[in-house]
Order: sequence, then structure tokens, then C-alpha cells
Amino acid sequence: MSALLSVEDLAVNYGHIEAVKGIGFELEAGEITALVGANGAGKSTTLLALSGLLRPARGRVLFDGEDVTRLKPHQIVRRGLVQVAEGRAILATLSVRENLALGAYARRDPAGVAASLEEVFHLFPRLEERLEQKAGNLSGGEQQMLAIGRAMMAKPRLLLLDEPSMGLAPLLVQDIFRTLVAINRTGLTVLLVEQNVRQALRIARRGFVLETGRIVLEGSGDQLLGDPRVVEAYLGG
Amino acid sequence: MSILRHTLLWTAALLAGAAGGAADIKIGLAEALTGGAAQYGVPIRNGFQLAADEINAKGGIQGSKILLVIEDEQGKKEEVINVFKKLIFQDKVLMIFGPTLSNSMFAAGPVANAAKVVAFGTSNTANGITDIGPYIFRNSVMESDVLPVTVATAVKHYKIKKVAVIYGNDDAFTKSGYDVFKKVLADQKIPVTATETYVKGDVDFKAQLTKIKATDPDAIVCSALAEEAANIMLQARSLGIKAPFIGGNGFNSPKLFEISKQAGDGTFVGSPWSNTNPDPANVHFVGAYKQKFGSEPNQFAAQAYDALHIAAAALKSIKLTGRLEADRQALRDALPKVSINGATGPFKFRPAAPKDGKPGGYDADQKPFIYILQQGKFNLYTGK
Amino acid sequence: MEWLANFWATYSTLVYSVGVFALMALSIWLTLACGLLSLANAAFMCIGAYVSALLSLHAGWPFGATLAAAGAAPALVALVIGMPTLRLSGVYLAMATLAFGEVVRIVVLNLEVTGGPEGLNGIPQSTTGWHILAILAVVVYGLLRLQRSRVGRAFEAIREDEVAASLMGINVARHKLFAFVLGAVIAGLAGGLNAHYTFFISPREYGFENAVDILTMVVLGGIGGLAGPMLGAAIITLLPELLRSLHEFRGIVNGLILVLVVLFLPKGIWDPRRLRALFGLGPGRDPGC
Amino acid sequence: MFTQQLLNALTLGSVYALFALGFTLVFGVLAVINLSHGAVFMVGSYAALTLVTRLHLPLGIALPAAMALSGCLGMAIDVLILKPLRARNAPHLIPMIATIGVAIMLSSAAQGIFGAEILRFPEGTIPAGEFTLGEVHVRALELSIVGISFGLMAVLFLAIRRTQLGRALRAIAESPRSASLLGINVEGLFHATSFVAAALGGVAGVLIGLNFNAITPLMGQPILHKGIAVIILGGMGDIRGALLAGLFLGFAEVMSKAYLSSQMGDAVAFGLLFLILLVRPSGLFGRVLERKA
Amino acid sequence: MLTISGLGKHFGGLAVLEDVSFEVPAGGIFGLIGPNGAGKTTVFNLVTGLLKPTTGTVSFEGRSLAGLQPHQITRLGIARTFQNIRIFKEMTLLQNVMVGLHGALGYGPLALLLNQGSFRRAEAEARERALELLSWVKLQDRASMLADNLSYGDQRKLEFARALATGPRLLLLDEPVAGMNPAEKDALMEEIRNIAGRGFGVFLIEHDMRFVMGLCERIAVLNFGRVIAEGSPEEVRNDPGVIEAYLGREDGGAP
Repeated sequence: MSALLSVEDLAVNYGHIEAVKGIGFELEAGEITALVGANGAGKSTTLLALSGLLRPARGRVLFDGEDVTRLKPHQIVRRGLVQVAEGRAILATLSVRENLALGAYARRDPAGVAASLEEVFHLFPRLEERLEQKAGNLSGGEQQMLAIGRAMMAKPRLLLLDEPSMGLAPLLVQDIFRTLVAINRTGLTVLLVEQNVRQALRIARRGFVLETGRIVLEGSGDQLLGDPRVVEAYLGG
Repeated sequence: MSILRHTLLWTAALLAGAAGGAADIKIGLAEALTGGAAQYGVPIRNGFQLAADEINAKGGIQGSKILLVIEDEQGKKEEVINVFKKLIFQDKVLMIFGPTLSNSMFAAGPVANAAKVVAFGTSNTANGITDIGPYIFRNSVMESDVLPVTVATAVKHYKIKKVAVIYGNDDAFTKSGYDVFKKVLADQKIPVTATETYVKGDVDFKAQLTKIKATDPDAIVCSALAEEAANIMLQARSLGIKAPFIGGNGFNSPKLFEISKQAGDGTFVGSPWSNTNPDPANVHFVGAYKQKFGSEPNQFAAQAYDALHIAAAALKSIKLTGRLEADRQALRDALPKVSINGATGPFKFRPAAPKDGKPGGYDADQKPFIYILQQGKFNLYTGK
Repeated sequence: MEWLANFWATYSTLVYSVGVFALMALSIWLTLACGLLSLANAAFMCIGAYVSALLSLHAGWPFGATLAAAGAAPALVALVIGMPTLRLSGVYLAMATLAFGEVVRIVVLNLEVTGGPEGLNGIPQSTTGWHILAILAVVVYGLLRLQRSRVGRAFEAIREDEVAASLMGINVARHKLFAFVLGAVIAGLAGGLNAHYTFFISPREYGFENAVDILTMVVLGGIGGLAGPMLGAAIITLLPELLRSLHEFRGIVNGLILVLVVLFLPKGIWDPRRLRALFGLGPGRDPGC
Repeated sequence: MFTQQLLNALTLGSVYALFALGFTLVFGVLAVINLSHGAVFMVGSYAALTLVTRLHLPLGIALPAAMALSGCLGMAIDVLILKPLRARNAPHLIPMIATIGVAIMLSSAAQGIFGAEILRFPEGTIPAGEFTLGEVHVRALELSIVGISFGLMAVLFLAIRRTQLGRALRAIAESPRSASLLGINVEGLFHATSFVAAALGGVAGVLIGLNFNAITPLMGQPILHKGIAVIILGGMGDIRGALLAGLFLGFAEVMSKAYLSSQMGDAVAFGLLFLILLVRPSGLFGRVLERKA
Repeated sequence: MLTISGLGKHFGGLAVLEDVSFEVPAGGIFGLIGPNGAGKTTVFNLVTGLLKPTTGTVSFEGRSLAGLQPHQITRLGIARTFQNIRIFKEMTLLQNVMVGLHGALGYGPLALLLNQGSFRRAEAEARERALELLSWVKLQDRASMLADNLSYGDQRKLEFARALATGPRLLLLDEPVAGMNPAEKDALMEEIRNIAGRGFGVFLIEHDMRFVMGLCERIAVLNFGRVIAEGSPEEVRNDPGVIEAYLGREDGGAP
């Protein structure tokens, strides 16, 4: 397997603050990778830079061999790098159907879109039941399902998820994580940013620990779960 | 210091010497050439330019050419004061024509009056303009001279029992026209069934007209500018109102029938000027204007054209000394005696009644003509 | 010295206007300084101008007293409409104050006592350069003192973050109302001064365009300090005079200058830090960085 | 009389709504109060006039051509002025002032080119028919204004509601950031929106130029004020709200003139606006489009 | 010191907090923990008056805070910091802290206008006090710098000093160590201990378990808007409900 995404010396500034200070990592195709760390460690900043929403101060992002560092967000999405943003970022005033339709905005294959829609309904039957409702009226869990379902509509090759467990009941978190594993089994590569370190590392094949804008630890999910430093810092050791 | 003073003295002497010969006679023209009032200011400037060209082509005033110093006052009061001061103190003009709007004259007139320079309005019809002081002149005929005749003639012609009124209430010109109408109607004991207003920029008068229609008046008295009046007429007809219109000074424009076509037929207008007045002076003016500017003149252009001829007549009657203050005063004293026959017919001045014991300026003393609109044209009303 | 006398005779009104519009710019600057985008100041100027002119014309009050009334009347109005209005934020406040301004203009247009669209004329010419200079000096001094006190800091804090400011123990609503009312006082004074050197006032001088003109002065000059609004007022007032030779195309240049400043000088012309950097006096940042 | 007034209100209201449509669209999508919209409206009017008088084109061709021209103007304003300001993340007051500058430039340019005098369409440009139904009189021109206004509004409304592009615009209105993460070319749609909004403004200019038969460099000012009132009443950025509020303002104005006093027509409109803002800060009909980003 | 009883907050139909009751004792450091979205910041917003509770009451030193405006509550002696730092970026550090001293400056308008001694004295004292507070967080050297130019960690410290300037008896800290590295965290922990040592009550929200456990004397745990546990760090750490809610289930498999 070769690297689907490789990040080289990525640094991102937020105003005067250097939020990400030159990080590098690679994602293997077909794997789930977890990027973990405390609030403010620079996880979301990294994802926003990967999606083109923040312009890096330096460094390169290669997606499937192509340099996407300077591309616009919509161009990056069209190449199959799709993000489910933090806080679910669903479009509250639009219906569930419209949200899903917009997920396939860049696609020009109606048959493929219809097939993707069936897949999403299969993954999240609840969405089919609520198709005509305004997305803002969904429960927190349903909104997260919609956000992931909508991203799936773009037929991504790499899915970035920013804190999918935030504000969800444990039962729902289990559901979401199970779904992620299922999605991954279809061959989709996943980069997961989480505060729920234990859950994230459990499903991830590899993990990176980010602290104040730097990668301080990396390894397989199991390795990191067992690492005393991780246990102490994030699991309340 | 003394060198400077010498230089100044020399310059003054030179200027004085030059003015004594065949130097240009500088006359200021402050009109609104940009902004909302430019639609009046531009034809006024055209009228002046036409008159100046004619006078200069005929050899000017005792060998001196008239030089118009034209400034844009934008129809804003601060601007008009600035322009007046610039003309008086910097350009050192002999007198000033303008400004375009009555409101502007209220702001700038006192400046000229205090500096003892004639301010001559050609388009200011508001009451009280000439109360500002003895240096304020105008050849624009006040509505209070025109409207009583217009209304009386129309009432007699149509046997009018009651009228409705519509006017623009955010414009000094149309509002003061309305005030006069109101007084005239009260004086002539004609009941008013409805009084409606609109504001500048209104595109739709139907709400008011529908209301007027419901009161079934014998005529509609209208104080509006030509474009608005024409649209009011069109909309009135499209609502099925058949009553004729009686208009004020603002109606005096070819635009009225250009836009309203037959809708304005039967309208009574009183005016010192008309496009179709067959007097040779007017025929000459209309022809020359069309040739020079490629468009129909309007009343504002005609009054401006006459105004310069009035000033020229006054200038011809005096001897310029080159001493600015004396010349300004001489011109001021000569103006009231002028009487000419111009595009607007026979013209002479009438002193304004002193107000609060202070002497006033001079208003126009002109007999209005009454016109009736027929087949989209102004025709002189002959009484049948 | 004749030259100077001539110059002053020609341009004194222009200089007066610069002073009066500097006052207007400061009045809007004051509200902007605590984060309020108010377009009501032209209406406050209108109220001040009419109140003082009417008192001069009909009640025969001395000039000083009419000026005091010119400041007080709009302050009262500002107090009444400020309480409900200042709850609105951003463009909604701008639009509500704009609507208020239109209502004032239309009411003045339709009253008998104000002379309707014909306005008031024959107002005695009581304003002299010294009056304007003195009031401008007092206002600038007062605002400078204010700026350097807890009130000034509170304004700035409110502008940056209302919530954080309230948690610093600042009564946000009261400070906003204070800025709004004080702005109205300054605008009213400017109106009173203006009415007494132009002989004439009419409702058309206090419409939307005028409100926007004054706002433009502040944005053009810069809101970083007191110098910016005054500089902006001077430029906007003098520009038409300077561009006089361009005739009907001067509007284009006028608009273009506005657009270019907004595009290329985001903090306005008077931006102390940029100026310092420009003239090589340090790195354009405060020392210690 | 009431039926007639109702019809009067409908004509006036639909003109307001048509003008406000582009205005509110730009606010909804770009979050900019574009005060040059009145000037664009004026440019549309002059463009159609020039095409009719100089090139002797029939109105049927001049109208869409003027629409396209004003659209291009709108797009140029967006690309040249609003885009750099967006890139800089300028506070909302700044683009508003920039558009004031544009408005001054455009109306001065119009005056420089066409003069300050009132211009009008030559005779025969305008459909002249009119008819009477009982007490009610209607001109064909007015009917076509109502027709074109409602037609364009319906097309726009359906486009926004039903098409993928419309959904994308609503997504941008809610959050440009979320929209771009969905693969929507946000900048491109900003330009497109500016084009459409200005084109609508231009059409409104032509229609009013035809109806009032008076085209001047400053004709955009009064309607701009009404447009501001409409989009606030309708809830800023709300298309349906603009339609309803335009009609509502038309009714309020006509009815206050008809049954209260014609002097206070505008005072009623703005007084109402003021009060409504105090009671319902997000407008009478609409909701605020809150931006998350 | 701070008593919260039966507190509930609904946004539309969504209940963010329900029947939350606990007591923050005078002196010492009290922690409120819970997963993201559990409603912790909402508690702070209710206490400081930024939100009005749907049910329940908050009282401070025996006095009910119901109906009070945020600035009034601040003046009673409660100050707070924010999760996403809210300093005044365009102002200098000194000015930031002096804004916090707003309530303490009592000069009248006349003194202000005439630049009287009382005004100058009060301002000078405020300046001194502000510099002292900056020195507590070791920022006194950069007092005249714009706050925007500070690093993330220093911005947090500045926010701290600014909160202390309002003269609180209770300090509410919302995730004070978010975005800090372990060394910075340790340093800040010391600062907070120092501040508590000076007699301020501290009530903090935090994610970082190590930090909370090491610092707090008592902890309440919030999950889904309800208090699920309260007690000493030891008690909380061993509470099975807390472990499940906060750390996720041990057996990540099927339910």
C-alpha cells in the first residue's frame, strides 16, 4: 500500500499564533488513522488546512501524489478529500434531502448519486425516515449521521472527521464509531480527530498525538493506548 | 513689506487701466450643473451662453465682451455660498446670476447683498426672495402674479364649482406654488374636495388620484414640475378621470405634452413664456437655442436668456470706471430702470415692498399669458 | 495682507464647514468608538439646527442660549429613542437609526413651524470662526479626556467584545446610551452653528445622503483616534472644491477616492501605526515586541 | 375605489419587490448591504434607453440586453471591490461604504455621459393598451410590470428552492465555510449571485423607466431607500420575505395615502420600519440568516 | 460561597441543563468536569448572568443572582475567563487590565474633565494595580504591547489578570489550560494555586483529567446536563458512572 495523503512540515498560523508548528505524517490508503490531543492542540487547524480553508504558512500536502496545498476548498473536495467539520456543520435551514443532495454537489453522475443515496440510507435508516425535515430539527445524533451521510454523498476517497463524538450520548458514540468502521471496511480511508482518545485509538490502526501544534507521539492504535504518557495525559491515569 | 505693497498697487493700477479700455466684463453665473437640480441649471446655463454669444457677436458692450464666469453650485447651500464668495471676492465679477433654486438664494443672497453685489435670480419663484435686500433681483415671475389669473380664467371657461389639489410637498418650488393656489382658491371661494401630496422620486400617483376620483372634482389643480405633472395626467386618464388640470409655473415645458400627449388636453397654464408665443423675439430665441443646443428650450432657458439681455441693457446705460465697487453700485442702480422686450415678452422690474422697514430688491413685473393645452400643444387662450 | 483678507472673504464659509463637519464626524466617531453604527446623527443635526434657528427667529433668544438648546434638544430625543433602539446590533441598528432619520426629515417637511420644504430663511448670521473653533476645541478636549479615562476604555472594550466588557463590570447599555446621547449633543451643536452662518436651513440637508457623507468622513479619516474623523471631514468638505476644475466628472473622482481608500487603507488615512512605520519611526508596533 | 387602490398597491408593491429581490439576494449570499444597487438600477435604465434610441433595437431585445449589461456591471463590482474586501475579512461596514463610492461614481458617470436632464423612451417603445373593468382601470404596461416582476420572482424563487444551484446558494447563506467543504465554489457563486442580483436590479430600472417615463442619473436614490425598508421588513436575505415585504410596503404606502394622509405616506413606511425593528429585530416576515463562520 | 440549586436551561425544546445542584465552597479550588457538550459552559453563562435560567436559582454568598445583569454580578465579586479567550485584542495589556478595574474607579465627570488631582490619583493607582496584576502572571514587561501580539498561553494569562482586576472573590475559569503543553500546564497550575492561596475562590471547568485531579479539592461531574457525581478527586475517579460517561466504555464493543 502507498500513502494516499502525505503531509510535509505543515505549519499554520491563526492570527499571530502559530497553531500548527510544522507537522508531517502519512495516511495509508484504506486505513483509519486517529489524530488525538487536548483542546487547542491544533487538531482542527490541521484539518482545516488539509481542506484548503486555512492557508498554510509553510509545508506541503500531497493527495494521491498531487500537490493540493494551494487548491481552493471546492477543488480539494472534487478530488475526493472530504471533511465532516466540527460541530457537525449541517445546514440547519435546509431539509435532510437537500443536505444530502448538496453532498453530491460536485458529481455529475446521476446514477452514481442515486446509488450513494441508497448506501447512505442503508448506513443510516433514520435519515430516510426524516428526509423532508429541516436538518436543524434533528437530534444531535441524527445531525451527526446526516453530516457523515452527506460527506459520503461526495463519494470521497479520504474522509476527514472532526470530533464526531462531540456532545453525543455514549450509546450514540458507539453507533457512530461502528459506522465508521463499517465505512472503512468498504475501502474508504479515514482520518479521525478526537478527544475521545480511548474510542478513537481503539478503532484506529495508527494514531498521532498532537500537543501545542506538534506531533509528540505516534504509533499503532494499540501501542498508543498502552503508552503510559497517553494514559496519564488523556485517560486520567 | 513695502515691495509687496508696491506690487499690489501696481497690479491694481494695471487692472484699473485695463478695465477702462476694452477688457472683458466679468459676470458670474452660479447654477446647479450637477446633482438633482442640474436638470434646471443646465438649460439656464445654455440660455446664458446663447445670450452672451449673441451680445458678443454684435460687438459686446461698448467694445467690451461679456465673460461669463460659470461655477457649479450643485444645489447645495454650503456650496452655493462658497461659489458666491469665490465669484465676488476672487473672480471679482460685476454681478452674479443665479443660483438655480430658491433655497440656494436664501443661503447665498445675503452674502451678495452684504458685499453690495447684485444677485440676479432667473428661476427663483419663492416668496420672500427679494426681501433679502436691495441687491437682490429676479426676472422669474412669482406664482402669486400668475395663478390668480390662470385660476379665474379656467373657472370661467369650465364653470368650475369644486376642485381637487395635488402637489409635491417636499420641494420648495411646488410647495410654494401650492401655497399660492390655496390662497387663490380661498380668495375665489372655490371649495377643495381633496388635497393630495407626493414626494420627489415618486413613480406612482395612483393612490392619490384614485382618492381624488372618488371626490368627483370639476378640475384638478396641480403644483408640480412638468415631468411629474405629465405622469400625473397620464395616470389620471388611465384611471378614468376626465376632469381638466390647472397648472402652475412648473407646467411650462415642452416636456409636459411630449410625455402626456393628448392626456393633458384642456389643461390651463399661465406663464410669462411659451414655446409657441409668436412674438419675433421669442421665435428668434427658440430657433437659435435649437440650433445651438439641439434641443427644445424651456422656460428656465428663456428667462436666463432674457436676464442677460436685461443686464446688457443696464450695462449699456452706464459708464464703467474700472473701480469695482463703484461699477457694481452703478450697475445695481441702473438695473431697475431697464425695460426690454425679450423671449418672455415685455419686461420691467417692480420694487419689492419694504419688509420690517428694510428696503427690498426687485421682482419681475410681467403680464402672464394664459394657455390652454390642445392636441398636445400650448395654444394662447383667446376666451372662447 | 489684502491677499489674506481676500482669501478669508472667499473661503471663510468653507473653513466654517470644515469645522462643523469635523464636529459631525466626531459625533459619529463617538458612537462608532463603542461599536454602534448609528445613522441618526444627521437627524440630530437637523433637530439642533431647527431648534436653534427657531429660537433665534421667533423667540429672540441670544445666540449662546440657542446653541445650548441645539445641544439639549437632540440629546433628549436620543435619550428617548436610544433606550429601545440600542438593543439592536450591527446593520439592524444602522437601519433603525436610518428609519428614524427619515421620520424626522418627513416630519420637519410637513410641519408649519419649520417652513416645510421651503425651510427657514433669514436666520441671523451669528456664528463666527471663533465660535466654531471654541466648540470644536472643547469637544476635542472633552473627548480626549474621555478617551483616556475609564469611560474611554469601557467604550473600546465594548466595541471589541460586548460580552467580555459586561463581565468586567461595565454597564454596557448605559455606556452605549451615553455615547449615543453625547453624540447627539455634538451633532446638535454642529447643526446650531451651521444654521447660523448659512442663513438658511431646509430638510433636504439632513437626509440619508448626508448621514452617509458623515460616516464616510470617519471611515476615510480612520477611527483609531480623534485626528482621523477631523481629517476625513476636512478632506470630504474640501475635495469638491479642489476638484472643481473637473466639472461634472468630479463625482467620479470623488467616488473613486472613496473606493480606493477603502480598498487600500483599511484603517483610514490617519492610522498612527502605519504612519509611524511609513516614516521609519520604529517597526509600526509598540515597543517591547 | 378600494379595488382600484388594491390594484395600485399591487403595481407599486411588485416594483418594490423586484428591486429588493436583487438587493436581498446579495445580502443573503454575500452578507453585504450593496448600496450601489440603486445605481445599477439606474444604469439598467440608461442601457435600455441607449439600445433603443441609438441602435434602434426593439424593447424585446433591449430589455434582456440591458439586463445582461447591468449583470456584468454587478459582477465587475464584486470582482474588483467586494472580493478583495472579503479576502481581507473586512467588517461589514466597509463593503457598504465601498458600494457608496461605486454609486457616486456611477451616477456621476451617467450624468457626465447623458447629462442631468430627464430622458425618456421614444414614442412607440411602450405597449400603449389600456382597458377598464367596471370601476377599475388598467394599463397594459402596468400589467406587464406586475407580470414580469412576478415571473422573475417565481423563476428565482423556484431556482433557489428546487435546483442544486439554489441549494448551494442557501448553503452559502447559512455558512460559506460549510458550503466550501461540500465542494461548492463559493467565490464563483458570489460572482454569479452578484450578476443575477444586478441583472434583476437592471430590469427593475428598465421597467420603472418605462412606467414613469423619466430616466435620470439620480433615479436610483428614492427606490434604494424603499428597497432598504423592504429587505429589512422581509428579513434580510430572505427571498420570499422580500416579495411579501415589497407587496406589504406597497400596500402600506398606498393605503396610508388613500385612507390617512398622502403627506405621511413615507413617514408611515419608515415609522413602521422603525417600530417593527424594535419589536421584531429580524423583520416582519423573515428570519435572520445567521452565519456560523 | 456559590450555591446552585435546581438549575435548568432549555434552548427551544432542547434541555441543555436539568436540575443541576451543587455548592462551591468558600476558598479552595472546585472543578466541574464532563465530556464536550455536557453543559459546563452553560453553567458558567448562567452564573455570570449571560443567560437566564429556565428553572432554578444561583446565589452568591447568600444573595440570589436572579434578574441581575452580568456587570452587576461581576461587581458582586464573580469574575470569569473564557474557553476561547476573549481579550481585547486592539488594546494594550495594561489597558486590558485597567478595563477590569472599571468598577473600582470612582472619579466623577468633573474631575475627569478638569483633570483634577482625584482623577489623576485614581488613574495612577489603577495603573499601579494593573501593573501589579500583570506581574502576578509575569507579563509586566510587556504592558504597553498590543494584546493581539501575545502568544496563546500569554493571552490566557492576560485574561486571568484581567479577571482578577475586577476584584473578585470567586474566579470562574473555563478550560484554563486548553492549548497548552505540559510544561505550560504545570506552570499555570502553580499560578492557580498561588491565586487560590491569596484567598480567591476558584471554580474551574476542565477536560484535562490530570490537571483537574491534581488541582481541585472537590469536583462535580456533568453529563448530558445532569450532575452524575460529586466528591473528592479520588471519589470521582473511581465512580463507575463517571468512567463510563467521561472516558467511554471500557468494552468498546457491542452494547
